[in-house]
Amino acid sequence: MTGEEWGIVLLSLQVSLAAMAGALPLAFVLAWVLARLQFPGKILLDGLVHLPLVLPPVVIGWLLLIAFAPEGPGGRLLALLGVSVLFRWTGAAIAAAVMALPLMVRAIRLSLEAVDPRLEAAARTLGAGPWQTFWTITLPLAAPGVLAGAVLGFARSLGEFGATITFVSNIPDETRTLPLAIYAALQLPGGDGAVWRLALMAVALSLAALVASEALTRASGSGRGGHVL
Amino acid sequence: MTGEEWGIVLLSLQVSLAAMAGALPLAFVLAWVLARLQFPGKILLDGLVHLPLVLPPVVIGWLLLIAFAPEGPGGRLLALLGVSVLFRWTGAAIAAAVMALPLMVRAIRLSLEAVDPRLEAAARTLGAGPWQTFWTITLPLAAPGVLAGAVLGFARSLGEFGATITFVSNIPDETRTLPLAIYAALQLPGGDGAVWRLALMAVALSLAALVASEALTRASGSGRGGHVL
Amino acid sequence: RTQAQVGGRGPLVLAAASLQEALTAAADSWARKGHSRPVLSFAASSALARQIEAKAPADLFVSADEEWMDFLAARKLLVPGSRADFLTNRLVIVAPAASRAGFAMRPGFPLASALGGGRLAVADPDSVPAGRYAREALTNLKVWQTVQMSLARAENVRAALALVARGAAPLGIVYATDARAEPAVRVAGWIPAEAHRPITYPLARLTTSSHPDAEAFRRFLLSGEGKAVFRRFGFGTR
Amino acid sequence: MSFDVDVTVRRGERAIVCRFASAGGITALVGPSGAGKSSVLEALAGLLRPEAGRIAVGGTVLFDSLARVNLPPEARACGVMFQDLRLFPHRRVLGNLLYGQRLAPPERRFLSLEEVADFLDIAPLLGRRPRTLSGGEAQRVAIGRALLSGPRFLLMDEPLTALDDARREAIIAVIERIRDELALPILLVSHDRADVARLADTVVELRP
Amino acid sequence: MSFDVDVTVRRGERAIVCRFASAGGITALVGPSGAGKSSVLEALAGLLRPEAGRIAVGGTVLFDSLARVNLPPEARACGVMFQDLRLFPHRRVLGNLLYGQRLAPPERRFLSLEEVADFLDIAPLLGRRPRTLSGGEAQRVAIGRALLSGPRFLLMDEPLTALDDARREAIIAVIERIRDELALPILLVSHDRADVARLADTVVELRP
Ligand SMILES: Nc1ncnc2c1ncn2[C@@H]1O[C@H](COP(=O)(O)OP(=O)(O)OP(=O)(O)O)[C@@H](O)[C@H]1O
Ligand SMILES: Nc1ncnc2c1ncn2[C@@H]1O[C@H](COP(=O)(O)OP(=O)(O)OP(=O)(O)O)[C@@H](O)[C@H]1O
Ligand code: MOO
Ligand SMILES: [Mg+2]
Ligand SMILES: [Mg+2]
Repeated sequence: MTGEEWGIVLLSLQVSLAAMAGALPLAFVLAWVLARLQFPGKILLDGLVHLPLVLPPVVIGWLLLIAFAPEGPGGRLLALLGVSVLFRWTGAAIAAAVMALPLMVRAIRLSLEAVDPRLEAAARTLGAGPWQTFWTITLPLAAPGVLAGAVLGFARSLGEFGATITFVSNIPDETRTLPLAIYAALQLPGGDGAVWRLALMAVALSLAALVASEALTRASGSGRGGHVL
Repeated sequence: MTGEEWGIVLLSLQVSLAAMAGALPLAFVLAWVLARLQFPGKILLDGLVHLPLVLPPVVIGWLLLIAFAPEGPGGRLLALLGVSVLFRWTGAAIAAAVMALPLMVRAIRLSLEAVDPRLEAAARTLGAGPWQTFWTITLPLAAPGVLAGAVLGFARSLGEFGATITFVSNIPDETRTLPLAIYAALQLPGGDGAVWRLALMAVALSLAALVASEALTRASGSGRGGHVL
Repeated sequence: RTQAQVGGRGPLVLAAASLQEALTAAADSWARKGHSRPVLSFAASSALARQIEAKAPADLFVSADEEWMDFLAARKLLVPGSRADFLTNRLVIVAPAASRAGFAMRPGFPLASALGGGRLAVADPDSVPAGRYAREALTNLKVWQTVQMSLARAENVRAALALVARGAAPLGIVYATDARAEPAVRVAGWIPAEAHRPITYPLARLTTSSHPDAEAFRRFLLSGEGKAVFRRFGFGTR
Repeated sequence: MSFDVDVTVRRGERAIVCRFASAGGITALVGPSGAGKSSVLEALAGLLRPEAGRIAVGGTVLFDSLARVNLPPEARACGVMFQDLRLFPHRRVLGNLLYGQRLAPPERRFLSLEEVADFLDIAPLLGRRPRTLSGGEAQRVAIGRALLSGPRFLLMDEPLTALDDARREAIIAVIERIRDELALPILLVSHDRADVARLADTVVELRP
Repeated sequence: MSFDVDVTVRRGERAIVCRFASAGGITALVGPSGAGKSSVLEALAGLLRPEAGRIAVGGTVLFDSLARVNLPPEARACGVMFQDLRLFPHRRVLGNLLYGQRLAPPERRFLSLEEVADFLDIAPLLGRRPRTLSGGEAQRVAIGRALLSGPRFLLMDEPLTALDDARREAIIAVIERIRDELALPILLVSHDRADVARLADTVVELRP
């Protein structure tokens, strides 16, 4: 591995972690709304959440570009905050987060729907308000889904290519993540060696994430089922 | 919508349904193995399943090309069967299935892990063998995950672009699915109108899938929790 | 940073993916002259043009075709007078290295029969510039009708090349610059340059450009020294 | 007045009507299986909203459909032992026991963890996951959790089934102590005539 | 010989040793909470593999660690009513009741759905989801499901708790009928001394 390749790996890690961490709370809220509330237009919200899955990534990248262009709605907002994401790693993280969102929402929603409302009711009688019940009962019981969502989101972010290159271009040290570097190497004759090396790094990163998630699962040892549900 | 665009929509539907239907059994088996068995190398299998998520789609398409090229292992095998998937819609379905697999496995696995083994034990005492128990208890109880996996897989297949174009290229009426048509339109200055029309069709298809899945969920009305788990 | 640099980052250059090697080499020789190294971003010309349209701040754009440059010019995103056609390319027919195929280029040459039921790998003629040139050439050579239904349309030239290199397609049409770099293929015939519009790569400075070196680097690329770098990679220059 | 209840609760197609007042002590709620005893308990706890009526316990109005009063469960301070126990599967026995205790204001806590663990004989189980408990063990943990939450009144749904005599006696002793020393209103669902005869100051019969 | 049991069952850190033989009729398994009664039932049903020992019922060897016999649960034909009921949440009451009946060979079926629904008084519940049942209703469905599976012997873990007197009597009547008419070996876990005294031909006490 060259020093440049290490830099790419670190950048990918940074972008993917940021995307995962940034998307997780939003994914949780969306999952909760979809799992627990009934309202007109729910199917539209569900459809919106699935959009990044259904449309080709380059289209999502293009939509992000329109949204975050200096004159776009997102761009104006960020300009007020003095931030720009165009051609920046933060933009790459946004692209990855958007693409990962549907996967995270689904996993979390599945787990939330499996939480037994009678346990939440029990917590209320023990003096916990709705928020306390959420933090101490609902969230821990949905932990398998949150963890699965985090792993999926991280892995998907590691592999994100089309939306990223379309939105924030392919700029060394800033937006050139592993997939973009792999794509660039693929374009080069004799780039196969670099392709394999970079692909292996991506695989190693995802394996590390999987090992970490398994360890977390085991540590929490979330005993499901059992007596007295 | 032109007649040509309708053809693209129908082809996309065909490819996505085939990918979803073809991947579902494999995804279920993988999910079951990952949820229920402990064996050395399990994390590697898990990593392998996540591969299509972690690597950029074009790399997956490239690997598929190597595998299914006339001289590749998969290509030789298919040649014996007198089948070729190169440049065929079946190849597009394979690419979509591979890309959708990790999402499907995760969703199904989450639901399988939430199935209470005590219910399976009860079925055994009532005279059901391991297979009968599986079909009558495990599978129906994991239905929410299977359904979520199917929806995710279908949606992901609808949006699949990079692996498809790299593996089976972009052949009208054969492999030119919605994302490929959208991409082609995006490449042209002034192609925006077609992009929007085609993107809307993709969104409509995915909304239809979501509505169908909601209806299925409601019909099965899978009463979770409740007394006497 | 890959290079110890005093002056910080160089200008940001957005360039068509097919220029990757050559432009990287040109940037290296520019940097060796003591300038801060330009930052190069390679992607499809269409993606880059849309980024420029969105006012993403970049300095130079090298497109793989004139149309996207026109698109930007119409939106007044190019610095007037900075646009120049500076590279040219040729199309070739490639075959796997082991193949014995060879073509004498004349109207109606037996391309379809040489495919033997296989497909002709090209960049998508509906969207990718290389594919559009190929269609134009084959039409003028009166063979388009015979192969039109047997195309393998790839996302870009390199992907078309990979189809041939992997034996998935018996023949392909790609840029000469791509063919010379891939050992798994050999050139089975040169498409006559007269058969299609000239293949040109235009270069221009962008109105969003703010880097003080941008204009100097543009001039370097257009200089004899700069063009020599591109010729090493098989490009023609103007 | 400890309990002052007059409610109509809907369950599926049935409407369960329940009306009683008790002067204090232990009130036994009896009736055949499916009569609606657990449903009434849920209404008292604030988990099931009655169609109409009024609920007051110890002088505090918890629900009044006319006055539009409907305290949320956490404001009612009722210690519930559910018929289906509802232990939290992700917390160990100790975590289950402390859950309500931590949330209760100190002045309402009338039993310490040690006392509860001692008379319910669950001290050896504190580190265990609920899933590994036997039926009777889980039942005792559920009772302990309700007692430790510092309730102002107790709702116990069949707390004495599935227990051996020694444990029954211990639990009955505590219930009596709570009634006598703390004067907490207690509503007890039981099918055991002997238990009801022995413990109850008021017997309310629910008919299907 | 109906039950001939001599097993050591491991549960967490404890080893439960249980040894008994009964000549027929109803065997009551008693012992304090946590003694291991449910664990012994699971071993008899084939759900928990004993560390060592032998289990024979009605002359058929179900488990023998020395002879390496270990019939799977579905080959043992035991009707189990679990302490935690374990109704299938995705099937309605009718689907739960028919689950075992459909799998049983016709010659082993000794009760019809109508009979069971009738004496357990669950006919009105057949279309309901288990989640909507009251505690006692769910218990009766669980008993019915075990009886309808055409078992060669019955294992019942606290089948009589949480039921009103009329229902208790009805269930006791069936249990006695099954004992007398069909001569099925029955193992009954109960904490109720009166029930045990009245029903059991053999009493086995399990000590913790
Ligand atoms: N979600 C529901 N839908 C329809 N009916 C319901 C629902 N929940 C409960 N019921 C019915 O309401 C009635 C009262 O139930 P409840 O649990 O209060 O009875 P119970 O008196 O506690 O009986 P048990 O002694 O058997 O526990 C029962 O007939 C039950 O089947
Ligand atoms: N998975 C487990 N891990 C550790 N200990 C366990 C596990 N399962 C059961 N035990 C313990 O084994 C002992 C026997 O449990 P069992 O359920 O057989 O008791 P029981 O006699 O049926 O009690 P009860 O009358 O309370 O239902 C109990 O002390 C229980 O805590
Ligand atoms: O350099 Mo291109 O945009 O792949 O023809
Ligand atoms: Mg009840
Ligand atoms: Mg037990």
